[in-house]
Formats: sequence, C-alpha cells, structure tokens
Amino acid sequence: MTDERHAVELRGITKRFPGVVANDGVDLTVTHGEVHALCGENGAGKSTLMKILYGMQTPDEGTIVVDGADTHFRSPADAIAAGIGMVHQHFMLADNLTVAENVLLGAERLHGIGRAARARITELSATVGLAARQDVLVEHLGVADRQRIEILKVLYRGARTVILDEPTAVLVPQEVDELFATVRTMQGDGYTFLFISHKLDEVRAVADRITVIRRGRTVGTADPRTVTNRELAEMMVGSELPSPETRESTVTDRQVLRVEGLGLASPDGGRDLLDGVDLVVHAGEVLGIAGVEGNGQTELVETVMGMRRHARGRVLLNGTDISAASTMARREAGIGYVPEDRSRHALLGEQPLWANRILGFQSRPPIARRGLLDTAAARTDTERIVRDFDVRTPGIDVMAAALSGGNQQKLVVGRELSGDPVLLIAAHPTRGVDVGAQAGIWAELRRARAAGLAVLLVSADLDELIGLSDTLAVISGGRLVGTADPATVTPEELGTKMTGAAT
Amino acid sequence: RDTGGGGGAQAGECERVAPPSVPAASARPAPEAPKADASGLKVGLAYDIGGRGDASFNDAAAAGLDRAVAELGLQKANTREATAQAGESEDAGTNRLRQLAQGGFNPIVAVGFNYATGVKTVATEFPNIQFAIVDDDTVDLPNVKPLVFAEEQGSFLVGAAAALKTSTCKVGFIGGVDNPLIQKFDAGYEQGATTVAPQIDVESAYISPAGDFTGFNDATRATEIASGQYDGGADIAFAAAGQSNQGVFAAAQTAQKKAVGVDSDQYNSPQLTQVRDTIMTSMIKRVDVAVYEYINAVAGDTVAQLPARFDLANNGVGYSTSGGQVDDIVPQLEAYKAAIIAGQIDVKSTK
Amino acid sequence: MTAVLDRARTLPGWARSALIAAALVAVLSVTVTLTGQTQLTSGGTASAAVRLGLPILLAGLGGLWAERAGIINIGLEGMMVLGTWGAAWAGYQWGPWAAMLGGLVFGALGGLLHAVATVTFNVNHIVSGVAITLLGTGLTKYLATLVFTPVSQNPRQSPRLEGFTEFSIPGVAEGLAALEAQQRVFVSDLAGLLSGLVTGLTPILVIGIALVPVSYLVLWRTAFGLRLRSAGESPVAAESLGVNVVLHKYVAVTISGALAGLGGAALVLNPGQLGYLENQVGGRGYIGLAAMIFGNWRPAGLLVGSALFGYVDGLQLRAGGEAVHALLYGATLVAVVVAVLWAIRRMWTAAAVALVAGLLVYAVYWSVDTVPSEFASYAPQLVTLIVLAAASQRLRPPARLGEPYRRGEGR
Amino acid sequence: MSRLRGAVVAPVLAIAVAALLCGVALVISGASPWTAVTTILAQVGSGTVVVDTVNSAAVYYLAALAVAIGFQMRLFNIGVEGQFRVAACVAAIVGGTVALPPVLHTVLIMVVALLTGAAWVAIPALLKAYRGVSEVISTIMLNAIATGLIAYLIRAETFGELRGNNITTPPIPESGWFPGIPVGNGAIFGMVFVAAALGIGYWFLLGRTRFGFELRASGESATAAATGGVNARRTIVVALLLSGAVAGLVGLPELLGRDHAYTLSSPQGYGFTGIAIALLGRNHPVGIALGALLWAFLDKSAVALDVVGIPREIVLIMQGLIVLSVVVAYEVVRRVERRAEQRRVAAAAPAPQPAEVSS
Ligand SMILES: Nc1ncnc2c1ncn2[C@@H]1O[C@H](COP(=O)(O)OP(=O)(O)OP(=O)(O)O)[C@@H](O)[C@H]1O
Ligand SMILES: Nc1ncnc2c1ncn2[C@@H]1O[C@H](COP(=O)(O)OP(=O)(O)OP(=O)(O)O)[C@@H](O)[C@H]1O
Ligand SMILES: [Mg+2]
Ligand SMILES: [Mg+2]
Repeated sequence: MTDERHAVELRGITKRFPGVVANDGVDLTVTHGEVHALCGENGAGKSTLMKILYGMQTPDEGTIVVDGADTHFRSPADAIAAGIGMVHQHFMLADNLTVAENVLLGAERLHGIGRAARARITELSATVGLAARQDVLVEHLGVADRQRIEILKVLYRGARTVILDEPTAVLVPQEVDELFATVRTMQGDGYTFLFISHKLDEVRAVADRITVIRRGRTVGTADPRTVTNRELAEMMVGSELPSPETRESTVTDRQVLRVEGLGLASPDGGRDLLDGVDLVVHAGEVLGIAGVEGNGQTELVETVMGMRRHARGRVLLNGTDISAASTMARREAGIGYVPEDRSRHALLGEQPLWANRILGFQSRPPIARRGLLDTAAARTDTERIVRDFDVRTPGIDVMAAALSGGNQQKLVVGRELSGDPVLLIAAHPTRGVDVGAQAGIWAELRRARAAGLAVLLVSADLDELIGLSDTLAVISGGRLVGTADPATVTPEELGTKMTGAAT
Repeated sequence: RDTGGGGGAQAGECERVAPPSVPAASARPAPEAPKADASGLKVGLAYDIGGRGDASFNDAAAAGLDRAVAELGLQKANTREATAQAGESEDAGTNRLRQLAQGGFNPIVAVGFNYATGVKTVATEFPNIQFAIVDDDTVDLPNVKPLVFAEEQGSFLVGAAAALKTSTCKVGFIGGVDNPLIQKFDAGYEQGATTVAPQIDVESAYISPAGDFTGFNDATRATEIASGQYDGGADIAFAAAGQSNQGVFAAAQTAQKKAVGVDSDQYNSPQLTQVRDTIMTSMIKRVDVAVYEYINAVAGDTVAQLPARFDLANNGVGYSTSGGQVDDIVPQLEAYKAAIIAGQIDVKSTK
Repeated sequence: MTAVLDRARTLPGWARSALIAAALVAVLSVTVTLTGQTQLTSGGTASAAVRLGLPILLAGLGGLWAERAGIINIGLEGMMVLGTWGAAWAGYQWGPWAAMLGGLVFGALGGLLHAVATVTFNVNHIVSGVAITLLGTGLTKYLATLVFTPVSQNPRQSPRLEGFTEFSIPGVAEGLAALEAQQRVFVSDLAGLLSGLVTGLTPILVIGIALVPVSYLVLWRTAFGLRLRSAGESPVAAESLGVNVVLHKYVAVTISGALAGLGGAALVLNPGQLGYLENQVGGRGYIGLAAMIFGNWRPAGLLVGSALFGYVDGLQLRAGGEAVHALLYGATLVAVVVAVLWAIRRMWTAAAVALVAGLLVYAVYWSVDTVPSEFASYAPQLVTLIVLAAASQRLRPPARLGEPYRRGEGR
Repeated sequence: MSRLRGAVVAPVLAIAVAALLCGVALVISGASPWTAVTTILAQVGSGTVVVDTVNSAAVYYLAALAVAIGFQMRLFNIGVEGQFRVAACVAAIVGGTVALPPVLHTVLIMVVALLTGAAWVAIPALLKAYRGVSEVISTIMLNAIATGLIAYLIRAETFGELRGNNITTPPIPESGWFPGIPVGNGAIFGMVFVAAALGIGYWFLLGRTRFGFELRASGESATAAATGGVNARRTIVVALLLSGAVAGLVGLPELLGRDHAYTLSSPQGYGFTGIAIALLGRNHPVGIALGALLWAFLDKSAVALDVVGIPREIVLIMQGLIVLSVVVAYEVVRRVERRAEQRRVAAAAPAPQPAEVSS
C-alpha cells in the first residue's frame, strides 16, 4: 500500500476543535515533484490540514506518511527535519528582527549564525529574487519581499516539500506570475509543492493535481487540464458560484462624501502615507478602491473615519466639513464602518452579542440617552440583526468570540447598517467569510445602496470590487493614480493599474 | 580650583571648653527603688514594629520584662507578648491591647508612641487595668503611666564624648527616620558637641524622611551616608538609626573611623562583634529600666512615685564605656552629667 | 558646527556614547567649579553609585530577560525579597559564594512561579507579578521568623554573614585618587568618577557588571538568544519555525527571577549590610524595572539607567540637599546645550521646549538654597519620572510584550 | 448561570487550595493548623473584631474600587497608595484648619480628598495619555515621591504640630467628623455607607452609562474601542482621574471616623491591599466586597495568632496564596467556559452536511 514515490500521504486525518470538526477523515496523497493544489471554501479545513502536516497541530486521528515512512510530528521542528516547509496564510515574521534573524530563527544548527549562514542566505536570496539587505529590519519591507523571505525560510531549512497556504492573496497579478515562475523552476529542481488558493484560475494554471475539501472532508481529486472553474466550484460548495455583479445603477448626483487634498504624514518621517487624495461618493454609489495592500487603503479609510489625526485636506459629509470631528462625531453624522480586521477592530470578543451592538452607538438613541445606556433597546435591536442578517447563534447572550467568522461579520455589517447611515465604509467586507455568508453580505450592501446609501469599498478581491462598484479608483503609494470602469475592466487590467505598470 | 572642602579640618585645632564643676551632692543620681513581689502579676507587653529581638528599644523593653521575671518573682507563664506590623491601622494596635486586657493581663505595657490612641481607648474601656506607654506622654488618664525619656540628655553626653575625641573637629549624626523622636537625639548630640568644642562642625543627615520607615531598615544607605560624612572629614558619627546602625559601623570600619551606638550598649551586641571596635560608646536609653521599674512599682503599688521622665538623674539614659575607648574622658563626661543633673546645663530637645 | 554635528550623527554607536558621556562629565565639571559641590564628581560618590546601583542593575537585567521573551515581570520585587532570604540563609552557613547561589536559587523559584502563572495559565502578567510580590514578601517573613529567630534571636534579621573582601585595581586606583585630589577642572572630575569603578570592588560587583555584556552577547549573539527574543517579538512565527516558545519563556522568566534574586544577594552582601533585614529591598525591584524601561530594553541602556539612579541616590545620601540643588544647575546646563543642538538642526519647537524647561529648572535653582531633604531623598525617583516623560516616545518594547500566548492557537 | 457558577467556584477553590497549603506550611513549622483555625474563627465573637473587620473592609473596599476602575481599562494604578496618602494628608490639613458648620465641614473634607487624589493621579494620567509613559512605572515612582511630599507637608514648620513624639496635622474639630454607629465597644464608621454607595455607583457607572461602556470596551480591545468612536486619551485620563478620586477617599473612614488627624503613624499599604482585593473580587462590586471582608477578617484575626504563639506571617502567606490561586482559577474557569460556549454555539448552528459529489 505504501508507495515510495509519494512525497506525502495523509490518511484518515481527523481534527476536532471545540464545536467544529475541522478535518474529518481526510485522505491526501502527494507524489514527488508535483504541484498539488488544495481547494475548498473558507473554513473547509485546508489550513488545519496543512498545519497538521507541518506539526503545528496534532491530529486526533489518522497517520502521516512521508517518503514511505510513518511519522509522528510533535512540533514543526519534526516536520522540518522530515523535509517539509510551510509558508503560512498569514505572514509569520517578526517585524523587529532583521531579515537574517527571521530566516535563521530555529535553524541555527544548520549553518550557525555567523558567516556561513549569511553566505547561504545570500545564495538563496537569488533563488527567490529577494533584493533586500540581510540586516534590514523586516518592518521596512513590503508584502512581496516578505513573501520571498517566507519562501527563503523554507528553503534555508532544506525543505523538499513546500506548503504554500494562500500565497497569492496579497499579491498583484504580476507578482503572482513571478511567484509561479519560481515555483516551476523549483519544481524542475525536484521540489514538491502543496498549494492552496481560492482563485480557481490560478489553481488550474499552476497545479498538476487538485484535491477539493469541503466541510473538513475530501470531496475528490480533479485534473486541472480537464476541469472547469464551474465544476471545481460546484465540488467546493455543492452549488453555483455566487456572483457579486451589480445589476442596475442606482447612482444619484447627490454628493455624500467629498474628500479634498487628503494627506497624511508618516509618523516615522518617511514618505507620506497619503498625498493629495480627492474623491467623491454619491448617494446610491459604490466607489471601489483598488490597490495592492499597503498602499494607503487602510490609512485612507481610517483618516476618513477620524481615527488618524493630523491629516491635511478636507473631508466633507453631505456638504459639512467634518475634518476636525472625532470618530464618534463622524459616526453620529451617519457614517457606518466595517473595518478590515473584525476581531481586532469591530468586536469585543468577550462581550455578549448585545453589548457588541452598543459599540459605536453608545452615544445616540435608541441605544443611549443622555449618557445612559438602554440595554433593553440594545437587546431588541440585536435580536433584529440576528434575524434579518441570518446570524447563526443560539442567542444574543453568547460572547462574540464564540461565533464563526462569517457570522461575526454578518453581525458587524448588520450593526453598521442600523441607524440609517448615509455613508458606509467597508474594508474587505467578505474577507475570510464563506460563500453563503458572502452572498448574504453582498445582497445587504446592494439593498442599502438601492436605498440611497453611499459606499466606499476597499477590497483585495478584484472580482468583488469589480462586481460591486459603480466607480473604481486605483490607489498606489498613497495617491489615487487612476480610475477604471467596472463594466469593462478585467481583473488583469486592474492589477496592471494597481502596480503602476501602466503609467 | 578652591573647593572649600575638608570642612572642620580647615578650622585647625579644635578648641575645647573645660567642663563645668558642680557640687557632687546636688548631682547624685536617685537610688533604685526597693524590690517588690510581682509573683501575682500577669504582665502583657505590646511591642512596636520589630518586636523582641530587634536589638533596639523593643528588645530593651523585653529585657526589662526578663529582669522582672528574674528578680521580682514574676512568672514567665504569666507574661504575654505581641508585636505590631509595619503600616498597620490603628485599630490593630487597639485590638492587640484589648486582647491583652481581655486575657486578664494587668499591667499592660505598650512600647512605642504608635500605641497612643490604642492605649487611650483601651484604658478608658478597662479603667481597672494599669497601662504604661513607652515614648509617649499624650495620654492623660489615671490608669496610664507614660514612660518617656530625656534622649537629648544622653545624646548630649555622647556628643560631648565625640567632641572630646575628634581629631578633625568634625563629627556626624545619622538618624534613621527624620521624626521628632530622632530629632531629639540629633539636638542633644549637637548641643553636647558644641558645648565642648564651640567651633566643631556637626553634620547631620537622615536616611529617610518622616513617615518612611525604611530608614530604620536600610543599612546599605546608612553606609553611604556614613562614608559620605567620613570622606567629608568627620571622624566620629553617632548613629540613631535602628537596624541601619550596622551600616554605619561597617562604614566606620572601612574608613577606620569611629561610631557611636544607640539605645543599648551596642558594643556588647552579639550581632555586632565584628565591628565592635568601631563603637566608641553608645547612648543608652534604658527602656529596660523603665519597664522593670514600672512592673516593680505596680507590684509595690508605687506607680505614683515613678519619675515623670527617665533621664540622667534616675539613670534612665546614659552612655556606655564597654570597650574602654572613652575611659580617658570619663571624668569630663561625668562632670557634664553632673551639671545636667544639677540643672546647670539645660539640654534642649530641639535644635 | 553643523558639519561636526552631521559627522557626529554618522559616528559609530560607541563613539557617540563616549561623546555624550564626555559632554556630561564636562557639564558636571562646570557645575562643580561654579557651585563648589565637589561631591558631585568625587570618587566616594562614584563608589556609592556603583554599590547602590548594583542591586538595581541586577533587577533590571532580570527585567530585561523576562521582557525580551515577552513576559512583563513586575514581580521582580518579590523575587528580590526571596533572594535576600535565600542569600542570607545560605550565606551565614557557607559563606558569600553560597550566599550568591542561595539568592540565585530562591529568586529563580519566584521566577518559575511567575512562568507557571503567566505562560502555562496565561494569567495577566502584572496581576501575577503583584501576587508574587505579595507571596514572596509573606513567605520570606514566615521563613525568617522560623529559621533565623533561633540563631539571631531576631525574626527580622539573619545572623551576620561573612562578606566578600573588597579589593581595588592596584596602580590605577592610586593614580586616579591622586589625580582627583589635585582638583583640576575636568581631569580630576573624570578621575573621581572613574575611581568609583576601580576601588572597593567585590566579586559580586564584578560579576554584576560583567553580566551586562554577557546578557548582550547571549541575547543578541547566540541562537538561544535569538529564539528567546523571537518569543517576545513574534511567538507565533517562532513556533512555526519549530522553536519551543513555552520552553524559552520559562527559561527566560526563571533566569529573570535568578537575576533578581542575585540582586537580593547583592543587597545582603553589600558592605555594611551583611545580612537579611526585613524590608531591606524597599522597592528596588520596581526601580530596576524602571531602569530597564529607561534603557529601552537594552543591556547598555539599563546599565546607564541604574548608574543614573545609583548616582543620584548616592549623591543625595552623601551630600544631601545642597548637592541635589547643584544638580539642578547641571540640569539647566544640559537643557541649554540640548536646546542649542536642536536649534542648529532647525528643530525650533523642540529647542524652545528644552530652553523653557532649562529656564524653569534654573528658576527653581535660583529661588531656593537647598532642596528640602524630604524631596532630595526621592530625587532618583523624580529624575526617573522626568527622564521617562521626556524620552518615552523613543522607546521600543518587544512587540508582543505582555500578550498572552498559547501553543498552537496563533492565527 | 454557568458564569455565576464560575465566578463562585473559582474563588472558593482557590481559597481552599490556599488554606491547604498554609496548613502544610504550619505543620512543617511545627504549629497546629487546628489551633490556627480555631483561634481565627474564635475571633468572630471577640471584642470589636467584627466592627473592626467591617471598618477595615470599607477602607479596603474603597481602595479596591479605585484599583478596579483602572483595571477595567487594563490600566494598572499601582499608585492608589500614594494618592490615598497624599489626599488624606491634605484633607486632614484643610479639615483641621477651616471652621465650618457640621455637615458642610465634612463635605468639604471629602471634596478636598477627592480632588487631591485626582490631582495626584493627574500626573501619571497625562503622562500616559500624552507621552505614553507606562502608568505602572510612573505611579510607583510617584508613590515614593508622595512619601516625601507628605513628610514635607506635615513638618512642624509647615502644617504639622508636635504631639508627644508624633507629628500630626491640626486635629479636625468635631464639626468635620463623620459620625458612626456605635456597636458594642466600637463604632461602625459612617463612611462604610459611603463606601457601599460608591460600590453601587461603580456598578451603575460600568453597566449603565456610556462612559462605563467605553471604559470596558477600551479594556477589552483598545482597537475595537477606537473604531467604535471611543476617545482613548480622554478615557484614559477620565478613568485614572476617577480612580484617583476614589483613592482619595480611602483614608477618610479612619480620618473622619476615628483618628481626626493625619499623623506620622497613619496607616500605609492600603493601596497595595486594594490591588490584591480587586483581583480577588474580579473587579466586580460584590466580589470586591466579599474579598475586602475576607481580607480584613484575616488581618484582624492575625493579631490573635500572635497571642497564641503561631507566626502570624502565615496570614500573609495565606493572602498571597489566595490571590495567586484565585487569578489562576479564574483563568482556568474562563477557558473552560469559553470552550463550553463555543460548543453550544456550534450545536445551535450545525454545519450543513457535505453533499455527495463525485470526481
Ligand atoms: N485553533 C483553532 N481553534 C478552534 N477552531 C479552529 C482553530 N483553527 C481553525 N479552527 C476552525 O476549524 C475550521 C477549519 O479552519 P481552517 O483554518 O483550516 O480553514 P481553511 O480551509 O484554511 O479556511 P480559509 O480559506 O479561511 O483559510 C474552521 O471552522 C475554523 O474556524
Ligand atoms: N483561538 C481560538 N480559540 C478557540 N476557538 C477558536 C479560535 N479561533 C477560532 N475558533 C473557532 O473557530 C470558529 C471560526 O472562527 P474563525 O475566526 O477561524 O472563522 P472562519 O474560519 O473564517 O469561519 P467561517 O469561515 O466558518 O465563517 C469558531 O467557531 C471558533 O469557535
Ligand atoms: Mg478561516
Ligand atoms: Mg486557511
């Protein structure tokens, strides 16, 4: 049964978390020298499976066979010793350590921490195309370089089997192409890859074989040369792909948000984070902001929300200058805000759902009057959100952290759409949300837009951006560098604009 | 550059004034009271922070009790001791006294002025029980006997001794905590020194300000103050700093200078044998005598005859000669002592 | 002038530090000359600074080890208290080297307890630290009552223990003393300050100071140190690379406790103390922590912090309010120099602030003759507070300091 | 319901563990735990122990409330100690200097104490909000400086007076006292009721007001609070000022109910006790009250242990152990609860079964 040709074999892997079965008897076979893709919707259990293979989590049941030998990983150290390396979905880098230190960490035994190690890093930097100096702090580097360091880390440890967990999520198309080129060269050198992505085109372009996982179980394997996107998607969700496309335009000519000459200096004295940003969002319009992550989207959104002070320029809401107003005053003036990181920025994890309904609304009716809170009103309104937005929860007294990500996001969107906002600022509203919830959130956004809501949308998901927006603006280096018509632009064209390659 | 350093050394020779002469008759210390039988008493003792074994005034009180046990027939089993805790609230002290009172102890001796309110409260509650309080005379009740001392008088004598012995005409004082009690030592010491040698330079410093009791427990900082004074030209330092005294003695040993101890005859303290040679003399405050005399007086029903204040005249304070380092100046010191007892010299308790 | 400044900015770190140190000595020298307070730069003050700074330095190093691994250690105080007991207990029986070991072991036990609470049970670090200080103090008092009373007749004091014999570096010490005695501007001041470093030395002092470079080398130049720091910067990344984060945190916090315990031993073995005294630690653990923050979580920085603390404390103890008063004069000079430097760099607001601060300090200096002893006693704390207020925004604590960490639960 | 159970189980478990460990310590040291327990328990009926316990508990309660207000926002006001002492000293000076009709006089003293406490904490509050200085370090430094300030204020040359070997502030005339309720030999301080009222106020503030919500939100997640429109700086400053103001009252029960003057021997250490009790009571007004009573009772009965010859330091160990085991127990219980709740949520919203798809 055991085949020597198999780089990795996972048999009957089961992993239970409190309340979730993340992996339920998963089987996976990866042959030497192949690029093996894993597909599945959010929360399907892909990352968990890979973390098990990488020794970061121990399976409750099942066996791992590497190069024909039964193994038992107690920690990543064991997996690394067995020639397995992993590039995580979220960067695993220490900002305050240098490039070299980040690479060396945990692998000091290989080449020491002196000259030999540096030489080896220099050598491998060329392989992954990293240009940064070794003694530079990682905090000074951009996303693409960080990704390269992550891969460098894996190579430095002499891994032959490399796991790439959603490596392309933060890259623009050109960077994706470069990454794929690297993957192919390395494949030629005999490396084996496990590759995870939600982007089916990418998966089909790079993989030799695809395994689909749904709700913790292996659904089946597919051949990328023959399978279509639609078939893959159906395997993943058991239904058709939802589409973010906006049907008819509801744009009016009433300006809701007007931003003039917005600028923001960098706190450490570097290049300005924002510079001369002008934009207008009309009632009933969705303005999408496209850009490579880290080009000022977060700063733009937070400046408009009043969370970053000392900005230049003006922000007008319905004609009133709110540049000097506090975040609370802006919220009271009718801005709703769905931040990009819900668990850190939108929710109080240890508090019950109804207390989370108060957050951001603690100053105005129906939740509060003259400094006093009306908890009964908060509870009633939370019930409404749970009902209307289909938040799956046994009640409104459970703590927010106990909900799944998608349900948390629905709660946040529901909250921010209550109190009749005139403007919604939504940053990555469906990031990390599963397909069903995604469709629900899109539907709510469209409904509010039809009712005259102005929406400023930031998203890294170009399909979502193109599908939902009435107007698209491209941000790069803290400046708006161009626009695009969502009706005609393709993700590839948009990606080109985002990298500035077109200008 | 000219720095004006060196202090008294620049003043050249230290001129000393001759001691006054007083007719011996008017300056004789009072004789000790006859021994009464204390076998029927149950004595309670409430210590201040530090308690028995602090090698300081609590220990002296304990010694008084022990002497009563040894000499007055008091039963050891009929004594009870309890100790205060640092920073405790007043009701803790009150409670301690009350528990002793409820336990049938009579008399009860409270050691330290921290017990003032407690004694006042409990003595009012138990008018038939006799109380004594050491270092405090603010409680005005018939059943409360204050046991207070003329610390300044004893300090005067060691100040005089320091002035007689110094070769730099500069001496130091190191107080543990800058409170009125310790200031009395300071004032008497300075008066004694300047009376003997009018040009003498007396440098005084405290380890911690009032209310910060760490000064009695910080030998490290005491060492630094003392070595600062020694480096600055002082060759004798009087340490009135509780447990911190050992820091002064250590500094004296390092600098090959002298120090003066406090409360008990520190030359004979078993803790201090390594540094005893630096201890020229000690200013003695006979809390033991006061406690012993008090128990004796209660047993003999002569409390009213106890002195209002323990001073040189009744041997309540004094100086020690163990080690023999001040033997040569004893006549002068005795002359000053006689002058104080006779009222010829009035020692002030404040500067 | 600007060119000189630019060059100064490009100087290597050690040269800049030397330059700043020289400037400070110059300021002190001017102050001594103008105020006549020779104690400001005397060898005795320098020795006092070294002795008083040592326990703080060791506590600070303890803080450094724990906090570099991401664990806030406000329990240093309690660990120092445990260390004083351990040192006295071992020391009175087997001598000063045993005392050091005793302090080390008892402090380490306190550290281990902190590690169990914060790493294994994820208790808030400050909460655990407070509890450990409470427990350490109580336990120590109990043990002292139990063990020391029979031998010392005193529950609050240990028997006297034998200390280390002091030594001076032959040749250098005498030379510096001679130089200092000449009272020449600058040269004698420098000699006085340096002589504190070569006279009255004890093994524990030498070890304590040596632990600064040793800590630097271990933490920044070894694989173990890299792993330990990674646990404070990004435990999840470290874990993903096979580093046993929990183990490193445990080791770091235990070492931290051991160093604090050594600080307790230093206190017990301090010339003049030579024994356990109840409450003798007196907040030095907290001050060590402050010195470490002052030093921006770096060994050299915390050395400067504890030296500053020891210096101000030694000065006020030896020379009292007048010397602290003279320090105000020195502070005015520093403020003016800083204002001029900033003005040259065209940082006008900063320069103005420094100038105004300088003027304020000068006004205080001018209006009183001496600093009341009540405030002079706490000059070290005041200085720490002011320096932190001025410099806190340049500080860079470890990125994940104080955050809970659970194995396998990172994102 | 399960939360309530957790809140009760954790401290009870912790106290049991602490008691057990203390028993072991006692046995090792040759004393009888049984004697210790009976001596401590016998205190309930003896003398004024009950009254003193209640009075002390009120003091501890105020101190712990002061600490808890900061804790809600993860602010560690280690400086309650310094704030309460400076406030008590200044209030005593003012109270002993002015002449006013009864109620007014008392109110003035309380207001002065509140303001002084707040003023003393304003330094670390502003340093924290505007300069980012850790309040832990700055308040520790200020505790020491407070001692110096008090020593300066209370000097005979400034505002103090000599009384025997003690220095006190001018005694507060009877018009400034806060009358108590006589019980047996003692009297329950009137301030006990003020403390209780403050507890209710604290509960209302946290649970029912916008500020309380913002405070808790900031404590739980500073980032989420900022997004929710909470002004972090203002909240830090207000929270610390409130904490300092309550701290300012800590010295008053004894000052207005018993001592009527601030002296060199006025008690210290309540600030640190307050930290321990706030932890014990999990920042909950009722929990803190129970913690304060337990702590005060242990304190008071420790006096009796001394009298039967058991080292009363055992009580210090007991208190330290209780705090440490309580925080650990809370943490464990919290983890278990969270797991249980997630399981419950997952059960309520079951994942749809994967449909059969063949490849
Ligand atoms: N440490 C954990 N504790 C509890 N539950 C977890 C943990 N990690 C993952 N889960 C849950 O296990 C399930 C599988 O998660 P996993 O991260 O493997 O999904 P995924 O397929 O990688 O999703 P995504 O596409 O969002 O990355 C999810 O329901 C997730 O919430
Ligand atoms: N640190 C954690 N500790 C315990 N449980 C966790 C943790 N993180 C996630 N979970 C569990 O994982 C589930 C989902 O959380 P997560 O944030 O991973 O969202 P997600 O995987 O994106 O969810 P989904 O895609 O299903 O909407 C929750 O049920 C929660 O119980
Ligand atoms: Mg997920
Ligand atoms: Mg994943």
